[in-house]
Amino acid sequence: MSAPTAVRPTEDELQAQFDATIAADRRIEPRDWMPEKYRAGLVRQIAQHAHSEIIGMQPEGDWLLKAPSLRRKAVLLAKVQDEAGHGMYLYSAAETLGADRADLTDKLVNGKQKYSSIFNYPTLTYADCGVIGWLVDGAAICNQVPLCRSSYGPYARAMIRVCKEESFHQRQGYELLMTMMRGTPEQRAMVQDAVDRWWWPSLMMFGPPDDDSPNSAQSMAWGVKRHSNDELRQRFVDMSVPQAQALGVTLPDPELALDETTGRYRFGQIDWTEFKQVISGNGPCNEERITRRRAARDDNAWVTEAATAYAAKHAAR
Amino acid sequence: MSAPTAVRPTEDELQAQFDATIAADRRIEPRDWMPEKYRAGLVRQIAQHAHSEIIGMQPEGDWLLKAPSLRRKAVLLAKVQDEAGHGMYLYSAAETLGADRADLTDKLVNGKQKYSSIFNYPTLTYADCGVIGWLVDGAAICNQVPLCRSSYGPYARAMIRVCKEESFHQRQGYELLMTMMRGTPEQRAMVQDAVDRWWWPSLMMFGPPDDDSPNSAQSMAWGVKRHSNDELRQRFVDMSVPQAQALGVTLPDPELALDETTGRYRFGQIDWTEFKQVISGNGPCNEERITRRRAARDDNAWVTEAATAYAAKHAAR
Amino acid sequence: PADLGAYCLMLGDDALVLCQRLTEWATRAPELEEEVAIANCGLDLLGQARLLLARAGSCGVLGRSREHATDSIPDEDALAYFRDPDEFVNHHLAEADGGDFAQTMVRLLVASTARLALVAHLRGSRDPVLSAIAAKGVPELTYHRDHAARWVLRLGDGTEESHRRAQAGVDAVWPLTADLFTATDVERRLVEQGVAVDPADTRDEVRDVLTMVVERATLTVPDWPADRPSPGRAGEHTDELAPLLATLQGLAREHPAATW
Amino acid sequence: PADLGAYCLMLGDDALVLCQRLTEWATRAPELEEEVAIANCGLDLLGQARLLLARAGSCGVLGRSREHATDSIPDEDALAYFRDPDEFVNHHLAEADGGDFAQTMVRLLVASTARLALVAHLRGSRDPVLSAIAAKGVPELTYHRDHAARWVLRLGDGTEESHRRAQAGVDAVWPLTADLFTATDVERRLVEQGVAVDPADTRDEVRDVLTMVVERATLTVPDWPADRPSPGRAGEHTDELAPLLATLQGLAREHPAATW
Repeated sequence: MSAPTAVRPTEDELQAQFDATIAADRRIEPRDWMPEKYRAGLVRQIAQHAHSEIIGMQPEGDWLLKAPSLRRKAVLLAKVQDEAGHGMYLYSAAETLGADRADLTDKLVNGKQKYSSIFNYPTLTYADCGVIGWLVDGAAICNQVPLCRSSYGPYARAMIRVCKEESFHQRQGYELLMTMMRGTPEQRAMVQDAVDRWWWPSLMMFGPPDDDSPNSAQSMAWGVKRHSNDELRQRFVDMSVPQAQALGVTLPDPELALDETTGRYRFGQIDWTEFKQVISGNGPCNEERITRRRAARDDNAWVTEAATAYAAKHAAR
Repeated sequence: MSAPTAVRPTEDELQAQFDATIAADRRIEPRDWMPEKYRAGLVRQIAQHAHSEIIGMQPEGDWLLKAPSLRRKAVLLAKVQDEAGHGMYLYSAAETLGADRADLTDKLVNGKQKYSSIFNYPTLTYADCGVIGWLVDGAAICNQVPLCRSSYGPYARAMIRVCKEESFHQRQGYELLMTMMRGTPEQRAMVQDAVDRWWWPSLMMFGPPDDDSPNSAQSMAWGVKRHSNDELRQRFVDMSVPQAQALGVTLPDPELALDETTGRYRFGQIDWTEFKQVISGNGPCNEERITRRRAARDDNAWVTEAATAYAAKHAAR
Repeated sequence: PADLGAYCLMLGDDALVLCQRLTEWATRAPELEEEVAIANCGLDLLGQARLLLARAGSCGVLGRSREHATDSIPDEDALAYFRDPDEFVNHHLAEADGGDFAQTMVRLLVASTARLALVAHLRGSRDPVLSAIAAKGVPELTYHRDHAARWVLRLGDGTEESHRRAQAGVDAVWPLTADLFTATDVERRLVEQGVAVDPADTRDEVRDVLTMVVERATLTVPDWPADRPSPGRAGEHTDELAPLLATLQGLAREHPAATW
Repeated sequence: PADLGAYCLMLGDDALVLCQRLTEWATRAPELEEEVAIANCGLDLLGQARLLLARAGSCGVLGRSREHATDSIPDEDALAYFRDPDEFVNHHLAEADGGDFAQTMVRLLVASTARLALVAHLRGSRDPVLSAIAAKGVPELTYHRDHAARWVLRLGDGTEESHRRAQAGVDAVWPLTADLFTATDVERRLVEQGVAVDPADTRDEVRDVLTMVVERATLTVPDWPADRPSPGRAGEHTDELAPLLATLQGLAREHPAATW
């Protein structure tokens, strides 16, 4: 018996198969053929997301040592730990596409890859930890829930776990704010101040308006992205206004009002100039965030080298 | 000089003036002429609203003696007090239309006038106090905010004050639930159970669906009512879902889902048979609520008589 | 500080227990206006009770309550919800069943007149917290007394039935004044230090006010009972306290680990 | 119960202070995996500290903390946030500055080995709460010790630089073991009652484990220091504790009436 002739499919056939998978809303898995641009786009998106988790540990991490009760300290420590975990899953998902984690980290600390610009704002009081949970994690969830249906399997699966944990964090943040609102006048003022500072940056987390978002169309066609920036932003506003009311805080937008015809909330104009400034590295804390991460890599390089050397010796024996 | 001839306007002229006031979205005041049906409809609506405040003191009043902390006891006592106050303003507003408070009370205790059917459900655990604040007061606010622009001046002004206080109650109810959700497993279970029992009745508070609501059209034309039942109900659902998420409870409706096109929430079918049963006096607590109120009137009739007799004596002296 | 704590507990328990009795009327008073007024009095008394119990707790006077209450429960609630009847030190005047509306108003008149006389003097206490609590209480209690007095006037001088009921109320409440004017050892020690007020010093003033109101209400002032040491202050209570506390404390005790 | 409370405070303070030191690494460890592991150890220690401080509070051991903390603050927080350095009773081993990653891991190895030995015996304590806390702690501390031991092995037997740093870490931490094995009077009384464990009884076991790990890591075991009574247990601390507590306590003390 002769071995069956291996029929090697042509590039066109592979492309057709890929298109059919996407069209049927089925998932692409690591062993499947995929267009180079799809792969590159995904690596960029997943890496950016992973970087955001890692950099996102810092604004709250600053408060780990200063949390005002042991219970809040435990909650915050568990949250920061979850974020490190999210970073790990996401880098793993990127590695299934052939990326290398050390290389991605280099790109982060050299400013070659971006992370969510929201983390370039400072955390001034403990209320910021609550508002980051409520608004920033809330916006992240609005962005990420559709990614649980991403066309790329490992990414979609990572996102399911991430979203579940994020929504737990969101509730804890909101609960902190609720507790503070029930506390002293100073605590209430801290909450309002934090909401005033984080509201607009949270709206910016959904990215530029649809008419100025160049990569969106291709991402939506490939089933990597599922909703337009503006639609997700609107959804976030619709969700946050009732939560703000229940909390008893004012959102810093005089134009915010229920549109009686559509039942959705109109809101004011976002300052896209600020957004572009922060995204292009001129936010209040960009330098600090990257420096901390670079230091973690560089100051501990000897540890990584030691671990590698040890592994090599003991594999050799 | 002879006195100026008083020109007495005809009924048609008065009607035209009334219509013009309504059309211009200005307010009708007690001294203004108004159509008899407008007056009667308003008296019915305001009385029903006043009765609801008074009967509404009972479901929570049951817990006044049993509140589980002194702070919650103070909050609840202040709330029940506010409700009595609301009843007072609203009866006063009805009196500006020529109604008599004792007569309205008689109609209530004889079952001739209705009150919100929501108060015919029992309060089984302390979580019910929180859920009444969150959902029942929340629904009341959705219903009442548009009434602050009612065409009848005294009613509109009463509603402004009522709404402000109600929204304070809503926040306190929500805050109680938040605190309970952070407590023991039993407390969390109580909250979920109360939400399960009150969600559907809250949706019924907006009245029958638009295609089955006979009085609505005239009320809307007169500027007494401003939005359709279904629109207000939808608004309430859109507001409550994000609040439920922040709280960490499930709303008991498997069909509840975000409609991705409209950005609003679809929800399941309301059991209008139950609604009609409760409204027509067959709810779990209708008898009990009315009986308590009748007893307050009858058992204390001697007090009222004494007060009248005393006032008469001392006016006469 | 143990004496100060014990004293705060006496004044706090009187307020807490009377608040509970008043609150029974919150949704069944003769008029809406009266429901508002009763809730007002209840809220004032509750506020006084909370400050006084918290002060007692911060003096370390927690009795056996902390054996049942978990750490997350603040002192005011540990004391209110986790003491048994024999640890309550209110006068019998506060715990007595309310009777009808007339008796309720007579009791409120007597209780607020006595408490006002005491609290007015307490504003000069050497203990700054006690003196601040007293200063806050004076206008509140003045309102309670005047509100109750107005009802006693109207009922006494209203109809035949209301007169009869008001007199019955006066006759039922009067004997309870026996307990109000004898200082306990704790009070005597604190009086010496300028911290507490000797209730005996308020007796004449209290009797004068009550006599005047009752007479103006065309009612008969009964004989004043002989003063005696208050059994309530020693933790001895009538059968009426236990059910009142069972209602007050039931839910909180069911869930000792809960926060509300 | 005062002895029991004081003993819980010792064990609780060791956990709380070491947790704070470890947490300094939570967002700057060499690898993401290590940040997760460090947060894990921190959470375990924090959990032990909370149970032990709450137990101390319920034994009435609150020191001067209640003078500053308001009633709404639970005992665990009153003790953690409102004691001054001279009321903390942790060993110097817990409060010492962390140094580099190697020294941090050596300290974690020593602290978790000593604590594990103690806690393993404490499972048999006559005090049921203490024995339950101990039973929960054993698997946690076993993980901490093994995790730290793996790093000491890798660093000792890794590169030349890491070997040098690991040896420096061992040399810096070793003298601190002098405090670990002498019982205080409180401990001695509780040992007699079968409540506490005499730390002297764990010395051989602790030294054996540490010697084995350090030798396998190709490092030199320094001379063991002579045992001495722990100054930390008596409230005497190095200059390193006050700044650590200032960071830990600053926000809470700024808002003593707040609830979080």
